[in-house]
Amino acid sequence: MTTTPQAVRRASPRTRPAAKKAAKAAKAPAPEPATDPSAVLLPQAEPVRLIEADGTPLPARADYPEPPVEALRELYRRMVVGRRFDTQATALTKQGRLAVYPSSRGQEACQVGGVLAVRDTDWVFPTYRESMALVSRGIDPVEVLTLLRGDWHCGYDPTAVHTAPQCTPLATQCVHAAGLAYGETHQGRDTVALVYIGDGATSEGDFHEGVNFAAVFKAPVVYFVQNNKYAISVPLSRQTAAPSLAYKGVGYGVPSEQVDGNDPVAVLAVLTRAVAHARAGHGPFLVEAHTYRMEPHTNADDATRYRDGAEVDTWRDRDPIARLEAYLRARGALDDAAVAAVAEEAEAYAADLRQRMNAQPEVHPLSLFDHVYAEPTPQLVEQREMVRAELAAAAEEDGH
Amino acid sequence: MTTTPQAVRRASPRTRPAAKKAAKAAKAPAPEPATDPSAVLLPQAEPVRLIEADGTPLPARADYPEPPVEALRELYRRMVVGRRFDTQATALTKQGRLAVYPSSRGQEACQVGGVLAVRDTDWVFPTYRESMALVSRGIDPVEVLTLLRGDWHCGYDPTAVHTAPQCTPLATQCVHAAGLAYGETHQGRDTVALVYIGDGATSEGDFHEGVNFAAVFKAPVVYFVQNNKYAISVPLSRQTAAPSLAYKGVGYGVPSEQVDGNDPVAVLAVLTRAVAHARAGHGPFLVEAHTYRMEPHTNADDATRYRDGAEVDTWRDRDPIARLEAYLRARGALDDAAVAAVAEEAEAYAADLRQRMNAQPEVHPLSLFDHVYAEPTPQLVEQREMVRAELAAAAEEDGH
Amino acid sequence: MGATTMAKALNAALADALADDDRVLVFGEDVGRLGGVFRITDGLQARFGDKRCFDTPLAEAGIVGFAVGLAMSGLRPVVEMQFDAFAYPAFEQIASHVAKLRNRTRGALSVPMVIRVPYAGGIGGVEHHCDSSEAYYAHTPGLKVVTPATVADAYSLLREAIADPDPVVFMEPKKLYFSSAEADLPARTEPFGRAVVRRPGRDATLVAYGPAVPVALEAAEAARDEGWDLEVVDVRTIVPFDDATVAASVRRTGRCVVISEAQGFAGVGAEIAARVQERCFHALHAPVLRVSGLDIPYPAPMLEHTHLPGVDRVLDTVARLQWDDQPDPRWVAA
Amino acid sequence: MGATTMAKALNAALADALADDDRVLVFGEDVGRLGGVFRITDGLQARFGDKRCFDTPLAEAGIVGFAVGLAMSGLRPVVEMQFDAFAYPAFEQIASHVAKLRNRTRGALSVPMVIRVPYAGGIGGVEHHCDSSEAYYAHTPGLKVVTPATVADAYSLLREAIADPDPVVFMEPKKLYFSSAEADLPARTEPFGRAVVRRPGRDATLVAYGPAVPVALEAAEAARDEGWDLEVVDVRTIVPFDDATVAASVRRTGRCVVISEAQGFAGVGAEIAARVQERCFHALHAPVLRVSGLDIPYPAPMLEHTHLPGVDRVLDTVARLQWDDQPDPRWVAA
Ligand SMILES: Cc1ncc(C[n+]2csc(CCOP(=O)(O)OP(=O)(O)O)c2C)c(N)n1
Ligand SMILES: Cc1ncc(C[n+]2csc(CCOP(=O)(O)OP(=O)(O)O)c2C)c(N)n1
Ligand SMILES: [Mg+2]
Ligand SMILES: [Mg+2]
Repeated sequence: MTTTPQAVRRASPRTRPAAKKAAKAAKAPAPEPATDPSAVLLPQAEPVRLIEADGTPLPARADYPEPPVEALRELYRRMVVGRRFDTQATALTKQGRLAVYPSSRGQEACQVGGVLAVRDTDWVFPTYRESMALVSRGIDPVEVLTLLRGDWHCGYDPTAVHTAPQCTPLATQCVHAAGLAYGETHQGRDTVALVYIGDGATSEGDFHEGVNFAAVFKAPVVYFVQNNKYAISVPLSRQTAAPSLAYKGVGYGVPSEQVDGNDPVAVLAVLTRAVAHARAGHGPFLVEAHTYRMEPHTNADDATRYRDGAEVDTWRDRDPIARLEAYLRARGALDDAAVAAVAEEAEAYAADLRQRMNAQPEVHPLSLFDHVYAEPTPQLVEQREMVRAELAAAAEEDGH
Repeated sequence: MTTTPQAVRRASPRTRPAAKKAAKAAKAPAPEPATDPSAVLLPQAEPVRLIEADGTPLPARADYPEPPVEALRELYRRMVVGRRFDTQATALTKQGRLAVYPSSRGQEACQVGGVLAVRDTDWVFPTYRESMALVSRGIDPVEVLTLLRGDWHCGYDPTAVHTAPQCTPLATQCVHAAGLAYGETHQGRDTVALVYIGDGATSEGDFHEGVNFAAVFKAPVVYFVQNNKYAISVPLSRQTAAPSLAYKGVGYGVPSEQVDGNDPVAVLAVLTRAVAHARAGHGPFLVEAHTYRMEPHTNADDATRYRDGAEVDTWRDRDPIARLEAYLRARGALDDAAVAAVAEEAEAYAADLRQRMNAQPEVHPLSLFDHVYAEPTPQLVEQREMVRAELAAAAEEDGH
Repeated sequence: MGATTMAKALNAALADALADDDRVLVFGEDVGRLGGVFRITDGLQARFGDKRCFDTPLAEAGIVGFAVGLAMSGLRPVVEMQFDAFAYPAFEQIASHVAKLRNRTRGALSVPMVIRVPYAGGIGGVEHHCDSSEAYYAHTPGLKVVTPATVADAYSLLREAIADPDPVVFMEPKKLYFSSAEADLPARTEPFGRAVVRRPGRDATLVAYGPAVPVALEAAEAARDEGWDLEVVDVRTIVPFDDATVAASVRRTGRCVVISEAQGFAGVGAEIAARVQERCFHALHAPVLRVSGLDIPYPAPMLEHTHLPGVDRVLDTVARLQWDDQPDPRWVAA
Repeated sequence: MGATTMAKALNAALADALADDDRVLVFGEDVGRLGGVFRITDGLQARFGDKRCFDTPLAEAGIVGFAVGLAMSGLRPVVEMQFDAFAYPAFEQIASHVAKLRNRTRGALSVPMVIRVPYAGGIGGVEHHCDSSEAYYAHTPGLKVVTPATVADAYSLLREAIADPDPVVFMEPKKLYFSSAEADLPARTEPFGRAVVRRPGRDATLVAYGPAVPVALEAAEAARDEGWDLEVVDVRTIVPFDDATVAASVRRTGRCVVISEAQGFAGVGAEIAARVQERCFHALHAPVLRVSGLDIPYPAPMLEHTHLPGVDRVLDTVARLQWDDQPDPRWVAA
């Protein structure tokens, strides 16, 4: 109960030996934990940023070494494909192929950065907004869009792709992740859970309970808050009076960091360290990314009711893809040919998706009874009989 | 979103001008706000303490000026009476006069300190453990014990005594207090709400939502966590991995403090400042008091199952009443005669309570239907008729 | 008199309540500048200011608990839960405080408030956006539970709910929000506790509420072709329930089908069926039958029409009302 | 064979499940060193270690959500909610995730778990400690809802619940915890989905579950004096419900009273009454009547006996089963 102020003040990167070790280990694919949990709780006062909005590199820093250039090229590739996917999905709503679509345009660095920071065997806990992250993770885009097309709820097999169903009841996934991660540890596996959550959802009680459970049980979870400034129409100022959402960590004894969410290099660097921290057994880590939702909440929303174009324009200038492209080009890690190749891949991806989404999905009314329980109850068997009879009668009528 | 580290580091008391101002204002009954909310969020690393466990005064400090001596004498008086009440209530469980009683023995400084820090027109939000606080506030002890005797739920009229019903569903009162306090402000009144809450209950989602609502709406609420180290049998280490519960404030942008909860002088000083902060319109304040529950959770609990006598003994040496008595005696503010007078008052209080609790309370079965709605529904009227008939039949049988 | 929608009627009721009574506050998620995702609070913040109509942090227990506190301070909160399933985080606040505070304090502390819940399906919403949650509230003593099925009722019942001394869970059938009807606002219709015969008939009574009322009316219309003259009763207020009107109708017709969109098991439809047979046993020529949603989690949009009780399912059920006075073969053995 | 209590039987079931299956974890508030406030987990931590039986932070949504995650990782969580009303904070997790995950994922992800809920009253508990909350769960598709009324069932049903592939809300009638009976543990009784005739009789059927079963048995005993031979059916598993056993009994006796301790409106008793009259209409000589708790918040200890359905109220109701084939005078007009 008695702690010196140092315990909650972040040591400066210059003087923290652990960070120096991390810098050395940076070339390894899964760096050693860079943090001493008892010495680091509060986030740095300014979001971590490694490249400027125009792609100019900032001075290298020991606490967040830059990810390897191959990782950044891969990040770029997936962000471009991801955005093209996102645009295509929005277009599909206009053609009536999707019931609704929440775009994550503008949040590409977060969507893809999160996925690249974890292993395939790690678990991702997405919200409805993470379609882009999920396709980036390699999940079939048609399966990702199943929920939004409306033929079933979750289109993929979560256990096969280590990805929870896209979560709509806000913040509830925070607790699931704590349980999953703890359960994996309990069974001797070194799985990490990565939770995507929005700024608004941090106001829910389940955020509090989830992060706290993870902290008390030292569960390897990274809580990744995409602060895109709005919860539908409600601005951040109505969610919190805190200096930033990252400051919530200290109340749980969880180290936290804030990052420029439109700086793909910084996002990947910060998440990589957070994941390493969790995997090393130091418990959860909280990251807040400052980003922006460029589109309305969903295609059904009218964002002009609550924010003006000037604000959106400001953020247009901070586009994460252009930023990374400029940086990689300047470093000589990307040229016109490579950019064109990625663009082409993205087009092909979108075309394939478009074509596959053109087919009307088959839905089987009687399947409604298949997965309520492992075996249907007598009550459900009765109701299935009723529906079967209705369908038979309808078919007969159609026949005449 | 961008805040300098100073914004979350507590300025040292020596260098903070606001605190100096507060020191000057200390003699006024309702001191001016002593804090600049944007400059102070984190608690001090050590709990505030103004007198030693043996009553020896510590050096005076500018940030928490000592309350006036009359206030301390009153504090002493109410603590003695409060403890006697508490002992009496425990005795009443043994005589079967109370169904159950959660003692707050050992927490007298918090129980009474909270009550003395607020005005009669302020609202107090107690839990089931605050019987002592409520009688200290002047509520009829029989009404306070109604819930635990079992003749009705809440025995007092909350609107008459500005005290919410003792709250059992943990942490739910945190949100009520935010609403009440905001509502009062909205109607132009300067009411403050004081919330009592236990260490365990801070893990509930409603704690999070309540403090956050209060912060966002700048509602004048003081959240007063009595960290008595246990939630029934569960020790603090299972509730949090944070340096202390007071560190939760920063995540809401709410200034916080920790205090030695067995130092009555410090508790009153810290709460006085917290209440002044809230009343001045600076929003909520979070105080964590480090104290100890000397008795089992309730009379029905067996604390030997989860903690050893040695631990309890340690805390016996930190008795808040003996501590304040020693301090006041040394200051010449209390002599044998005064101590004897208070003891006598306490005995009389207990005797009166004992006697009044001897009477079997009248309960009226048909009153069950009176307060479900303002007017009973037709369904309740029907059920009341049924019960009336049952009672009539039973009376008739008895008559024969 | 003019055509208007249920959404507009609700909006007008809120506006008129805000205008008439300073104590009324409207708040929740996105109810301010956006005017609510269904636009029920459209324009209220602009007209009454952001102290009277405002957005809150995203936390439903917080919203309802905050309303409890505001009510304690003498105000009249009207809160919006954005969708049915998103009121569940507030369940403890509703069941353990909102419903009980008057009772706990022997009437000393009442917490009049309205909890508006857009509910049920039929709008192609994805999972968690279409639950029929009325039974959870109806089963909780201390709450009134009201659900309009007409434009005029939407206005009138909401005004009454806001003026009521008790907490009211106000269930708004989403799929009816944009159905329009002639209505003369401010309309005042029958008070709480009164069911209404929406269509008289002699052969059987269809009892329905909320989103099921238009289905019942449509079924009654279609039943004419089969030679059945069906009466339709709109329950309107689930709690308090109008036994008198419902029982009188069933005693007249001798047959009854209860229609609710919710999953049937232990729902409001079960309560109505149980009450009707208790009270009308000797008048009944057939058991009281129920048509309800299936006992499954609300399905994905492309399958919801199979789940929802529609006209055909109602007519199939009416056909089973033992018109030949023979027991139902399905249930002879089971 | 020896006398034991329901509390001990539950404890033995947990111990045996922990011993038999490494995947089983028992956790909640105070279940570790203390052994639970009702001592149902007594000794488990000492025997199996604090990785298998442990205390959590005080947060019920957290406990249930944590269990969801553990189940996703392949474990078998068994969680304790300390009292009925203290499970409400977990309602969203239960209704929106626990109940739905199998369905949402077409069966790819199942979350087998047991949520133990000590429920109902009769023990002089203060407010919020005596709610009968079974209907909230029974109305939520995807959950199984089970409630033992005997010592042997307590053991057997809990073992089956832990082994079940689906989430089970296991409702433990507090007032029966310390009732003792001869029982040979490990006992295996009828499986889920089977109701049991606890007492045969010819004149009417009393259908009861959980805390109401001993009341029904006592009433049946007392009814002999009045010349009625009553059959008592113990429902055991509310979901899935055993229509066959219940309907067969009522068809034999021709009369039925449903007894539940919960407030009646839109509760499980309503469902049972509705089902019975649907299925047995032509065998019934009287309406299916219900005896339940009053539709009020659970009262303070000194008044709970007025609220609780007792033997007299059951007998009064049996008396109204129109033995003279005359309609109930109370409900001729209403
Ligand atoms: C418990 C709950 N309450 C309300 C909603 C309705 N809702 C869906 S998204 C949303 C806003 C979420 O904002 P944020 O967390 O910032 O995420 P973003 O949409 O910006 O990614 C709301 C209120 C919900 N899904 N769940
Ligand atoms: C929502 C809820 N969950 C569980 C309980 C049961 N319960 C009553 S008191 C208690 C412990 C509370 O501990 P703490 O908050 O530290 O307060 P203390 O009793 O120590 O004053 C528990 C678990 C409850 N009352 N409410
Ligand atoms: Mg957002
Ligand atoms: Mg405690």
